Amino acid sequence: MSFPLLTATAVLPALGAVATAAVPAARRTAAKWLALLVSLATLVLAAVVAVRFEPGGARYQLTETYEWIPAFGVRWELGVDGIGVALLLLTALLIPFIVLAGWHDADPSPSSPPRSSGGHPKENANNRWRPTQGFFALILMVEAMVILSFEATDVFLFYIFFEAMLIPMYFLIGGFGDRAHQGGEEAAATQRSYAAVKFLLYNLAGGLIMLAAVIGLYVAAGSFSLPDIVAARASGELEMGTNTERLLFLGFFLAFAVKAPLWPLHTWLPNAMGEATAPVAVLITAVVDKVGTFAMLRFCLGLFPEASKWATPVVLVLALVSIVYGALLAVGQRDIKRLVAYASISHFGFIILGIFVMTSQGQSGATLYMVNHGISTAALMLVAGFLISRRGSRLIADYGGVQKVAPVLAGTFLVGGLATLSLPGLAPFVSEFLVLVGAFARYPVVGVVATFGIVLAALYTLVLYQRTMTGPVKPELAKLPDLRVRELAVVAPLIALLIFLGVYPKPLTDLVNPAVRHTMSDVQEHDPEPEVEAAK
Amino acid sequence: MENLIAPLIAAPLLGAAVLLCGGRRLDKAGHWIGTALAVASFVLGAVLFAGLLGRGAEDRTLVQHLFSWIPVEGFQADVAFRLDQLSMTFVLLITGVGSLIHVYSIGYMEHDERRRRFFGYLNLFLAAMLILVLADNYLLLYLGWEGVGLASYLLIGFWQHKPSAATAAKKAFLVNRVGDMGLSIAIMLMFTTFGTFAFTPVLGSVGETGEGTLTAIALMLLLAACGKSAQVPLQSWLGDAMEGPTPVSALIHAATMVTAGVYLIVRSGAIFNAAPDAQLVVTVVGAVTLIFGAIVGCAKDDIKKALAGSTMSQIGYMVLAAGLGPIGYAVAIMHLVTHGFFKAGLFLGAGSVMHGMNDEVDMRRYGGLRKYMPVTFVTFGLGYLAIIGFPGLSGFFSKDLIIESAFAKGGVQGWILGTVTLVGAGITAFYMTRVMLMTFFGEERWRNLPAASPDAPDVEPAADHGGVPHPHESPKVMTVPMIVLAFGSVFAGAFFGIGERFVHWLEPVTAYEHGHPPVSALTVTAATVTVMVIGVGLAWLQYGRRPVPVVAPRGSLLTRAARRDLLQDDFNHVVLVRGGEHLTRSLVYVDHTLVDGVVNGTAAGVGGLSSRMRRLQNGFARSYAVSMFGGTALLVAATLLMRAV
Amino acid sequence: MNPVNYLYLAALLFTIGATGVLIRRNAIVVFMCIELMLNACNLSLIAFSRMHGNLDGQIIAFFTMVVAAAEVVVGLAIIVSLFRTRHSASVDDAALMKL
Amino acid sequence: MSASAVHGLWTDLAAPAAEPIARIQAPTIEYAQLSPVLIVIGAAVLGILVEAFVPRRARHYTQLFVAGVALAAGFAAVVALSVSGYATTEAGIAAEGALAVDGPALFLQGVILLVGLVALFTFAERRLDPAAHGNRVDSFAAQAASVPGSDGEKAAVKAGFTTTEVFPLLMFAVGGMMVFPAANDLLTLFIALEVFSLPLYLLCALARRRRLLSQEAAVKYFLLGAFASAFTLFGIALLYGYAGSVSYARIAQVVEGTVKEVSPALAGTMGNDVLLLLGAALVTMGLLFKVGAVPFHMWTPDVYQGAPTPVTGFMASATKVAAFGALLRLLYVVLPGLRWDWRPVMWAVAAVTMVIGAIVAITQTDIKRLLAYSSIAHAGFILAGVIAAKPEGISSVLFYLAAYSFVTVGAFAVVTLVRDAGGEATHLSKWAGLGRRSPLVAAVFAVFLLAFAGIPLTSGFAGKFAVFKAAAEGGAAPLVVVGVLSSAVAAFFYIRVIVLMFFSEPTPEGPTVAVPSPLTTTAIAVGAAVTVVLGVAPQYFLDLATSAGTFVR
Repeated sequence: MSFPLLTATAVLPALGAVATAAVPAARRTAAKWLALLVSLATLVLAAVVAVRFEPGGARYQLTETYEWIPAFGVRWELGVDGIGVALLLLTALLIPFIVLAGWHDADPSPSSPPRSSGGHPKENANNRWRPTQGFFALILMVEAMVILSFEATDVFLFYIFFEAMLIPMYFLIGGFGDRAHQGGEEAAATQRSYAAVKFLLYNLAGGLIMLAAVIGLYVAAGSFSLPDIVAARASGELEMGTNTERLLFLGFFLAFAVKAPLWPLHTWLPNAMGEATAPVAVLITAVVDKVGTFAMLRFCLGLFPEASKWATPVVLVLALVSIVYGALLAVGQRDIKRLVAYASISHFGFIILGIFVMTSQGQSGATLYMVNHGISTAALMLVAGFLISRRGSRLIADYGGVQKVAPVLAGTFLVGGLATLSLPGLAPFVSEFLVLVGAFARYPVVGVVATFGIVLAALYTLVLYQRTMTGPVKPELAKLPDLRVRELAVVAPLIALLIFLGVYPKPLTDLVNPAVRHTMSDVQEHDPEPEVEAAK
Repeated sequence: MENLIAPLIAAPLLGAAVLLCGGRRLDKAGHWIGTALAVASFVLGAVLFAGLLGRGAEDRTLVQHLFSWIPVEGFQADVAFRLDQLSMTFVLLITGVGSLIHVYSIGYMEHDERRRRFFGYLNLFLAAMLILVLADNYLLLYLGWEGVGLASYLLIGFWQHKPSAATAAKKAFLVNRVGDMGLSIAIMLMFTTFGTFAFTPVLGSVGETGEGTLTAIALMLLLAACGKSAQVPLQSWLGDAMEGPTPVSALIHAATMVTAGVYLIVRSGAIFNAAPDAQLVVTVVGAVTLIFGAIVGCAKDDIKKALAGSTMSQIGYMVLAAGLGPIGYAVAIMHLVTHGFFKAGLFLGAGSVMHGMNDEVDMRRYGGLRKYMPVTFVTFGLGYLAIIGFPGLSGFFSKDLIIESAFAKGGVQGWILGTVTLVGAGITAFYMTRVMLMTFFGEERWRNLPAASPDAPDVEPAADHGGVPHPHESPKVMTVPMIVLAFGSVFAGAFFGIGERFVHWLEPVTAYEHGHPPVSALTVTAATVTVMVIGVGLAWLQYGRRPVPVVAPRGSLLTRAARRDLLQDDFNHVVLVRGGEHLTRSLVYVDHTLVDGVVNGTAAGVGGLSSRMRRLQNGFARSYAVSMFGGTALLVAATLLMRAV
Repeated sequence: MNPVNYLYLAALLFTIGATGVLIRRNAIVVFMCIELMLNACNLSLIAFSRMHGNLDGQIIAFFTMVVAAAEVVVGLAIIVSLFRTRHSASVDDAALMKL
Repeated sequence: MSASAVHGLWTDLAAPAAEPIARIQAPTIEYAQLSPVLIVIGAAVLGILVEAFVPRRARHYTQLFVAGVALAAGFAAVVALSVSGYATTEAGIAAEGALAVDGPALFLQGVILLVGLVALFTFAERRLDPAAHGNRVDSFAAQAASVPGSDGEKAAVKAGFTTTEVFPLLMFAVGGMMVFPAANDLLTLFIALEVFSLPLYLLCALARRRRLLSQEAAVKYFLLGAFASAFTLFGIALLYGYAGSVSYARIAQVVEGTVKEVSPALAGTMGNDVLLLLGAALVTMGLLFKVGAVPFHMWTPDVYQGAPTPVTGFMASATKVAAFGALLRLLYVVLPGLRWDWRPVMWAVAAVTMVIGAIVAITQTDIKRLLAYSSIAHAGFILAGVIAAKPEGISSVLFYLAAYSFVTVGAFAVVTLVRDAGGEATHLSKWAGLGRRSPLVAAVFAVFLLAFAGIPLTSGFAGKFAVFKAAAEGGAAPLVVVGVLSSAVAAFFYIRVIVLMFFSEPTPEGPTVAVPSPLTTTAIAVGAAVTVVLGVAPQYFLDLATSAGTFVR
């Protein structure tokens, strides 16, 4: 039994979370550094995983299997395919930046004396409420659970962490809201808890319906092990009735569609991203939501190929609606973070589209999209966060001419925006174009409609940039400081990565292609042949 | 030798990277670095050109395969470059004119504290443009295509503190995006049809697929071309693009980028040849734009906007020519090159004028400047003669060829197109003469300017420009490039045209075939010259003989429409902008009330149900007992019923 | 006579008792109605015991009596304490907790 | 009924009379197998004696000691029995067929004993209330007989009286509850029911604060309980009438028609299914009343709110365990032959219970009432497992009960800590910002709430999954869907409390969190520990439940 690498990647941040939470109240900075170190160490482990993983090799590698709850047929069964590795890397990569970006977000604000007991000086003395420690501990806890849900090849195991990650997320959203809020601390608090509850209820409802499906799956398949079930289905020794399969598919898909989020189940995202601090917003959209799309690719298609095909038309339509609808709403937003949220909804539409057009370009594109969208949104959102924390407002109208006073900030913001509108040469272009081609190859109309998304993306991004960064400088912004070293350290690597993956995505595609081949064989689909076999 | 292609692109790219990431410490040397790298890439281009000349006409195609860009199942996109006569021509044009304009900018942007960044953007543009013309497949071309779009966005909006500039930049990018949609759809079509989008296989196997597909592809490519080359209906951005610094207008919006559309069409010639319907559309678009641009050019008082209109119209010529098929491709490119010379020269001249006139752009506030800036006057004048097709100068050769080819299209189409091009030539002569006269001749209107008068709100009070200007000649660093370009605009045409040197050079790529106009070439030439003279005469009658009012007269309906770009902007504003705003606003409402409302409604419903059910819990033990009793009764009844059924 | 009739009687008594519980206010009376129900049960038990000819039913009846007695003890204790607090034995007065 | 039958009857009765008296053989009692029950009941009796003879000052500790030791010993006995195989292989009927000593019985008795022990700690807590006149006071009335607010009460308080009788009462209740799921004939069932009900009625009335509510709760609980038990008894009578016996095995045989030597009378009644169905329905109703299933649930909120919180905790957990145990045995041992009749009905009951419990809870404003409704919803979930009518059903229910009871007792223990001037601050608005005041307590309570909500990695999830899985395998898929939907609704109000505790600013006059003695601390700690352990590593306990999952007949 070799070293349980995958388990380690998850256990490390979990322990880190506990340790961070245990740091005494006074030693706030220590907690921050601890969290940062842990996240970096996790990144290292993830890198090791990526190195040990052979793209050409077996479908699931570095597998580990321990009995956990035999009574439920649940095993601690981990394993990664290319897609898993890619997303594992993304997660492990983003968390350090999130930690670094959120460095001061959870410091007890001087204005409203420590977020604890409303003005009890006596109690503040022996106040045991430690927001900072909690904040970073929760982030690490989320990381651990997300990583596990990327690694789990046991449906039940996946489900457990899919659900459990809601709780720390919920506290992150509800407990550490965006200080830059119109309407004072009171309004902020109510809005925040509304957003948190909305987030939790949406996802919990989806998750519980999925629970029914999970149970149903066990009744139908007698096992939770994804590889076993897939193999059994392929070999035909496991027969699900058509209706059973469809119902189970719906149960799973619903949960993932809420998480993803797919129109019309998306409305929790803008609230959550708007109210949460920028790093947490990144955590939501760049990391946690990816679990949803990832799960569609791995579980919906893997477990219920027939039902997936059956549902494809509807899903495609919903995805298209998400793309256009999200983009249009992004244009209509007055709040920077909500704008980014709707943009993300549009992008998730692309991802889901890529997954369900059932072409290898589409699915590779979707997978790359998950990674690239993670990075690009992180870049854009974090810079936006830095901007917001400077001005103390989220309203686009409160900005203008920032480019003049803080050129570096504006520049990075622009690059993030260009990535969001998937400019060729930046990573998102590769994935978006693959998705479009993949879609077009099977459903030309769908492809064309989706292409409108790129125009709208340009619209909302450039409008945002124009209104905030260009034009005459607003007097309140005259003294706006440019990016600090810490902030630059967050943004620069992300941008570098965007450019690199845009010019040379080969490492990623090499990782993903075999996995996509497997998925395609799961759903027994082949890419449509080109009309003429061009003279190569 | 093909290994030189990558460095050719890398040089300006490096410049861009260094200048943009370098930070303030490079402010001192920034412009020199930029210029040096631009020149370097020109030198490399020259070397390659020499190399090509050293080869036989047939194997003048170099391919450099760098690496595999996006390797995915059944999808191959490589970073590979292809240098043939066509791209070579462009390389020389881009790097040559580019370098000149770099030099020019050193002087022009001297007082701008963000000069380093400006040069960074210029280098970025060069790199992107080179990628565009050197790409070996359509996807990589797309990369360059959007790259130049980005550079143009950054440069148009270079003076971001001016809202007008920012808006113009955004507009340019968005309109181009619409065109890009066309390009990406075209690429998808190629992929699904041919399984690839590299030039050789696609263009090689055109014959194996139906005309319908090809027409679709061609039209999509045309859409892209319209966006980039400011052809109707996507031309609206070019006028506003003049918000950018003048060197930018010269390089990007006159000489190089806007001609990318022509390049795309010529490059995809094989597809268009197989899709005659599409070709017809191309010619129509070209013809319409030709007239459209010309008319706009006649009405504008802003010197740069007038030139922009002319650019539009000249590119219309090229597109029209490209639409003619093998007869026209080479001709189109030839006009493109010559136009590159004289239009760049004209813009630089305009820039020089503005430089000397405190950035005044309104020609009605010029006049009689020839004494004050002789070099500018001469170079500008040569460019002017070239563009109106004065016999012997470069414009004469290229435009004349286009007109011939138009007639040579044959049949009714031929006659129509030919006439249009002729008329266009006339109008060109008219508006260029107008510019010439208003700027360099007549009384010196700038001496006594009126204050802003309510009846003419578009007239800015002179105070804005720092009192009465003191027109003066620009420094050497600016005049030298102008001189060089003027040189080009004088002799390039003859050099290319005599003995059809140019078309033969391009023949291997664009398969030139000599057109046979229904009337002899001589007649056509004669007609052209006559029309040109008429145009000049009319212009002189209107602007030479009588003094030009400082405040623009109200003018005829057409004039007023032309001043507003023939109302196309208003149309866009009403239909797209307003409509879009309404759409988004209503959608926001829908999202909040409907989509969200459903969920909140459900929640509220459950809550209401809950509070209604609570009332049953009325605290009276006896009512609890009743419910128990009733429950028992139900239980019993149900059990018995179960047995009954 | 036919023991079945005793069952009918028992059922009748039981119903009367139940109805009493539902309609009477005084806690004591309600309680007595419950006792009546218990006795109805006893009656039916005896009847059945007689029918089946074994003694189980009668034995249960004895147990029931004991239980009833115990209930009286507990019940009266509670009711009386309530009465002393509120000076009323009406079950409807004791309705502080609701909703 | 024919004359001949009467004659036969006469002879039957006459026959034994002829026999010599000496031939009556004494019943055989398996003391070893009954030891858990005997120990607890014995301790209860001993407690009474303590009340009689031990001086007042020493009573509290003596009682605590006696009860604690007894419960521990009882648990030890249970463990010993199950280790020596009575849970599985040796399982058998004891005490002349009155009690079953088998897996479920022992498992549930064990659970009840542990819960009783934990509850005992909360009963004995004397640090929460401020000391009155220098002597520590627990949460029970100084003198139950004294009128609230009267001079008598003041005097009692001054004299430092405490109702130490609660300990024997608790022990009796525990004893009854232990017998309840083990009862193997209807008579024992009924007696056990009364034995654990009557002490509870009394305990409800003994609150120190808010005595009016307490007494009202007692009255309601008593009257309705008695009402229900009357129905139960009538049902028992009818079943007896149908089968001519109260022994589970016997009745089951009759129901399945596998009985030998059918007497003519039996033949007469056997044919009469109305007796059977009516009786079965009434007995079931009695049990449903105890588990608090809709529509027999209405006593739950009032009683839970009014009773002293430690009692509520004990009642909420232990009663459910005992009652569900009895229900399981009734349905699986006595009425399996009737499955096709009761399953659809129970389906309906379960569904309605889940839904109503969850929905009504949403708008509650009192934490104790909230938990009451949540307990109703949970009763529905457990019923879903009961309905499975498979071995998995039994074991899953056993596990759920174990998990649920500890969460509940722990949660109520936390409730006792949050206090303001008027005693416990049970109104939700008072809980605002608790997480800011004392993160630890709030966090623990949050854990309990999450367990109630069935979030993974808590015992609540494991249990919920177990019962739903069993139900699904038992072909009750729709019920599972209803279940998950209502748990989605239920999640809402658990979350609401968490929001209140953590995300809303504390009110200046908000409650304080009393620092408890080790007793309550232990209680809460145990609850939390079990919650987490059963959530993360439930395997051992699931195995236990599975191996204990077969009834003896």
